[in-house]
Amino acid sequence: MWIDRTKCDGHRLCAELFPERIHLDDWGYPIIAAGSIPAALLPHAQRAVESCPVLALALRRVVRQKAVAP
Amino acid sequence: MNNTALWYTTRGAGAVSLVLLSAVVVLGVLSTLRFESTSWPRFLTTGLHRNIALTAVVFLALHIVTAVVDPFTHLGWLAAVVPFSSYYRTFWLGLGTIAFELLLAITATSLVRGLIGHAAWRAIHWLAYASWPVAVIHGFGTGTDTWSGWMLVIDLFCILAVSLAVGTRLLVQSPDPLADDRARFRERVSRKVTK
Amino acid sequence: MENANANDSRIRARDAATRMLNRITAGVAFGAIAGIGLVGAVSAYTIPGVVSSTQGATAGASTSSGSTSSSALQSSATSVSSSSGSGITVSGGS
Amino acid sequence: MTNLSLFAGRPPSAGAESFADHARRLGARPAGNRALIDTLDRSGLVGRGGASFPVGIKWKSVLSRSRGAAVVIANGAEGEPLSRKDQTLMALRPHLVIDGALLAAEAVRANRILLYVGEAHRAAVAAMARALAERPAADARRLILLPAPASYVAGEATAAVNFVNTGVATPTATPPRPSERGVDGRPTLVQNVESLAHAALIARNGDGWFRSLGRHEAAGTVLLTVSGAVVKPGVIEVPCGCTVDEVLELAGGVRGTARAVLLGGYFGGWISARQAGTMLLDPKGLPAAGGSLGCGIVSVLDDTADPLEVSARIMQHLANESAAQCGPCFFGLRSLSAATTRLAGRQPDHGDLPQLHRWAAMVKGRGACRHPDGAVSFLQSALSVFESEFAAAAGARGRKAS
Repeated sequence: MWIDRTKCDGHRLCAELFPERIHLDDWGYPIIAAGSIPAALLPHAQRAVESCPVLALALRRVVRQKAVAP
Repeated sequence: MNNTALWYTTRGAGAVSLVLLSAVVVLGVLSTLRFESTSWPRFLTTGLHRNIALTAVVFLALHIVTAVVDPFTHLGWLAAVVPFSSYYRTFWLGLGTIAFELLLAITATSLVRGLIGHAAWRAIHWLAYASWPVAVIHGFGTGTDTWSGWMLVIDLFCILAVSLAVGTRLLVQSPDPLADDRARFRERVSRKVTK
Repeated sequence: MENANANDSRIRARDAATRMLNRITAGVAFGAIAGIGLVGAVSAYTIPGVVSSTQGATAGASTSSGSTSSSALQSSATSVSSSSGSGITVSGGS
Repeated sequence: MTNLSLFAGRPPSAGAESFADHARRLGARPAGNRALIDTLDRSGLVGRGGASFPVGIKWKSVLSRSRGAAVVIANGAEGEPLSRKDQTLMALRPHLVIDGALLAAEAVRANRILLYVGEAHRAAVAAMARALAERPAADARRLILLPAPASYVAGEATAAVNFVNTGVATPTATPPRPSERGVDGRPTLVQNVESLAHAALIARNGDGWFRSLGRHEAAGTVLLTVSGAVVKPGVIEVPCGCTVDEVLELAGGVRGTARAVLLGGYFGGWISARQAGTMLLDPKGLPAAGGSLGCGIVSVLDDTADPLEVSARIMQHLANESAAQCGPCFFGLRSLSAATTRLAGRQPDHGDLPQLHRWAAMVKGRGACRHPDGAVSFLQSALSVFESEFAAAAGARGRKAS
């Protein structure tokens, strides 16, 4: 799960919809747990992404960490 | 379905759509105000806004289809698509067509919000503030039941609810807690760039 | 431990609110269908009282087009006469 | 210093080197090409803007996407308040920077070069403008001087790109990185001016020469800004791999007794004086030793200053420099700065010290750019180096404060 911090305005919907992986910091901005999201939680993750009023969230397929282009 | 039933359905669906659309506008405004309580999370507001909007589109479609197929008004499909092309009550029906087409634009762009980006979506979503009043005027102008007491009550109730919501929205400053500081900083690091 | 509990309660709140969202949506949809019926009934009942308005009269004419229901017929009977000669009435009758 | 390379030639008092002097001293500029990138790779040159990223790798990744339409931004914004080295370099050796920018453009096949120079650095802007005028028309046509707004984050790579694109010098989220999609959507190389100047010399003298300048396995020289409690503060060029003690000696020695050294500037961190002395100043090696050369700041704190007060002032500055784009950065740094200030004033709220630790961990990694991370690692270094001072301050009011 990837977030564009410059877009996020702290609407909090993602934390409401995906408490399994997202909670809020002391100022109301989401803290997203690291790591990939198991298939069972994917619908919730998707709902959180789609509900973001400012489209700050995105789901990215996990790619094996590639070294910077040689 | 006989023609009387069609006519009543048109009127009923029209009135119901007005109520639904007003609810959608109020919910939309509430969501920008970031309304919430312990038993009412924010996503409930936006979720209802979305669901009721889609419901409203269905009932509007019913309103339009029943009006068009009603042999009495003789509207034809063209009038449902091209504003002011109807022979019957040209002006008032034209407003209805416009309101519906704006609503379709708003709905369609919302469904593909992820593809068109937030800025474009938001710009188009502002049309809601045009679509709703046009729909209300259409209702007043063409509504068969406009001057019956119960319809007036519905109309006034909808107008009151929406103006209350919009008024609050105008009075409350941006709920984004970063807005002011961000604007100040951007001002500080902005220059005219000639490349 | 405390954290896990807080998380559980947030998950429960999410699920409860989601159910509420679905219930309200369904309620609104059914309410809207019922609303059409109600509006139809009420307008059918109230129209005779408001024929003085030209618009009400014109619309009332349409109800006459194929209807045999008593109240509608009654109302249309008066309204057609009041707006006879208009193009609309002609089309309604066709 | 024996190993001067960037500042070889006439002394600083002579002012900016003219194009004629520059050409006479160093000879004609060779062409930039793919072979130069390999040479830079072998030279071990890493970026001097703060992140210490290998220059050869960066150029290669831009070249791979370039298609002849890449953009080069020579980054001389230098928004770090304690740093003077970029502006000094541009003021004294502008043609070295321009050579480096031209070489980079040729090597990554770019057709536009922007010289992004902090508008507050008047001498540097003037010297660069004059240097451009001295250049042959063929060179000057490809170069544009672009004054950068005076702000800490304006020098961040995405902020520089955003400034060129929109006129607003605020960072943007990555990906895409500038090397992928930068100015006008084209691959963009944002390189610090000192790195470019080094590249201009490596192109002439080879990678072996550059490596031989350094000590203890480190390659080349580095510009440092020495400040604080030293006799002769200023910008100096030293071989990479020399010790902090050697640097302080070059700066005329410490005034009084050193308590700690701020290494790498606001984005680096405090190191206790005892530990710092023998540390090797090597951009690649320092992180392993728990330090960071950052953009080359060495600032000495003597034992008469209050380290908490100095740290609080720096935190206030960093909090004010948040672009207010990302909530965790803006509110986090504001909270951290306020709590640090309360502790420095020996008037802490209940639980300020543990709260600092908690917030620091909470903010880290949660900005679009690295501004909050830098501020947090600076604070964490303060919390560890001045642990006893912080503990005493926390106990100043209310026994249960920590």
